[in-house]
Amino acid sequence: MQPTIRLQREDFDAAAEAALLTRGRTDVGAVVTFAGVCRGAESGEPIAALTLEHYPGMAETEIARHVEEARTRWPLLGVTVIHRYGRIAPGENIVLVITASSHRQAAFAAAEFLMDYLKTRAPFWKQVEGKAGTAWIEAKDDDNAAAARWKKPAGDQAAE
Amino acid sequence: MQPTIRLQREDFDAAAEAALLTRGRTDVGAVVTFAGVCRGAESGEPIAALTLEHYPGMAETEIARHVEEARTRWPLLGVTVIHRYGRIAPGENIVLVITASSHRQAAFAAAEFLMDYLKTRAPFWKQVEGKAGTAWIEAKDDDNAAAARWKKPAGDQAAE
Amino acid sequence: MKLVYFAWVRERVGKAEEEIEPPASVRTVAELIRWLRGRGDEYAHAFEQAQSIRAAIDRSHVKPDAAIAGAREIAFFPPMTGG
Amino acid sequence: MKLVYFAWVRERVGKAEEEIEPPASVRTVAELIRWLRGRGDEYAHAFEQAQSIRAAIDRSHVKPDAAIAGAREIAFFPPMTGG
Repeated sequence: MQPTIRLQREDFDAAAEAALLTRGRTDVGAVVTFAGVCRGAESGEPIAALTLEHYPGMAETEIARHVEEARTRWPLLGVTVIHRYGRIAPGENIVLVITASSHRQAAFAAAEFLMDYLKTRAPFWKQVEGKAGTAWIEAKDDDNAAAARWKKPAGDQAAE
Repeated sequence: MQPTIRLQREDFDAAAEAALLTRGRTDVGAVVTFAGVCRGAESGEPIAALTLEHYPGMAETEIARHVEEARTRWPLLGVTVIHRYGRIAPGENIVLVITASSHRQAAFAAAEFLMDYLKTRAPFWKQVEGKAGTAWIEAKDDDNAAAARWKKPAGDQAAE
Repeated sequence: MKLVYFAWVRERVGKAEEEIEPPASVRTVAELIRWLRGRGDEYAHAFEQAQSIRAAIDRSHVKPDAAIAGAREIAFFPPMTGG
Repeated sequence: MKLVYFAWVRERVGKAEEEIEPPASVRTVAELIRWLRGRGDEYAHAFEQAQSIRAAIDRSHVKPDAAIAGAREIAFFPPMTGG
């Protein structure tokens, strides 16, 4: 399995990406697709757009490393991660994670793991454009708590 | 929010269904799509097809009741459940669950809750067609264990 | 009352549904299953393992001790395997 | 070595990257941050809250006590907010 990992300015086609993961094979029983969408308000204030900055080079490498970790934890048959950068208007897609597996538990767990990772450790930063100008979004405690779920105790390699 | 719940013989278009949940609104931040696909083997034996039988009338009502339960548990902005019945070949879709929310945790949890429910309590039965004829698939312990995760403490629970 | 059968319960009984009138002494789902077993070999076979049979009264899941009085439609089927 | 800055660290420093040559006494990321603070008001402002700054050496996350010897590229940025 060759994972698809892309960082791009342009939008993505979630359905076309999911179709690529299952085409011509009959071992996939479960496909989980997560699409992250730009909301029209942040902390109760309407926003005009988000701008996503990233660290080119590091972002790709770090995402690939976490996709590999997901593959060692769960029996995945396909993984796609696409993260946009640049200016993104409310209602537009930001991020896509697709996981395919024989069984749903692995597909769900891997998709959540990758999203928790992208929210907290992948080198992306979101800036909002609002009425009062621009502001950088602060990291959220509950995202960090979600990511901490996946930490393994030292020495414990049990899958799932 | 009016959930979409359909039982049908024909295939579904996951992308079109997901687009319906988000079209024209900017409060959705996360869309989780689960597609269950017919695998080409069951317990290691190749299969020609699955046939899904269901209890018309009860299936719709029961799914609707569980969608309502999901809506009381998580702040959902949209839910779609489509379950096929009849003969389904390997590689074809069986079931679709889509959940939309402002935040990903609610969307993921509700999609898993609904899938665990559909696997264990919705009145559907799968029969496999293999080389040695047809056989009914038996309920799986790990599906029951997955569904039991969502049980509320006694006293807070609907009659089973 | 109407009985409906699904999956291998339907196959073993040999029909998808039927009208029955059990005696007044048959008060619960478990008692109905015992009574059905006495109706012939196909029923005895379909209901031989009561713990593998699920039941619904008027399209709601019920347990074996549920009363059948007033039921319009009682369904019997194996554990569900949808999704 | 090359320093690169992102998000509000970049905005406060006023540039996206630069070449620097810190003295040999600067051995860790934390020491580099202290040294950078002395380079001017913009650096003092960007690095005033060291606990809000994350660092990467050659594109891998590192902790403040990481040694900088041999680093080609050191990045400073706020906590990540992708996804």
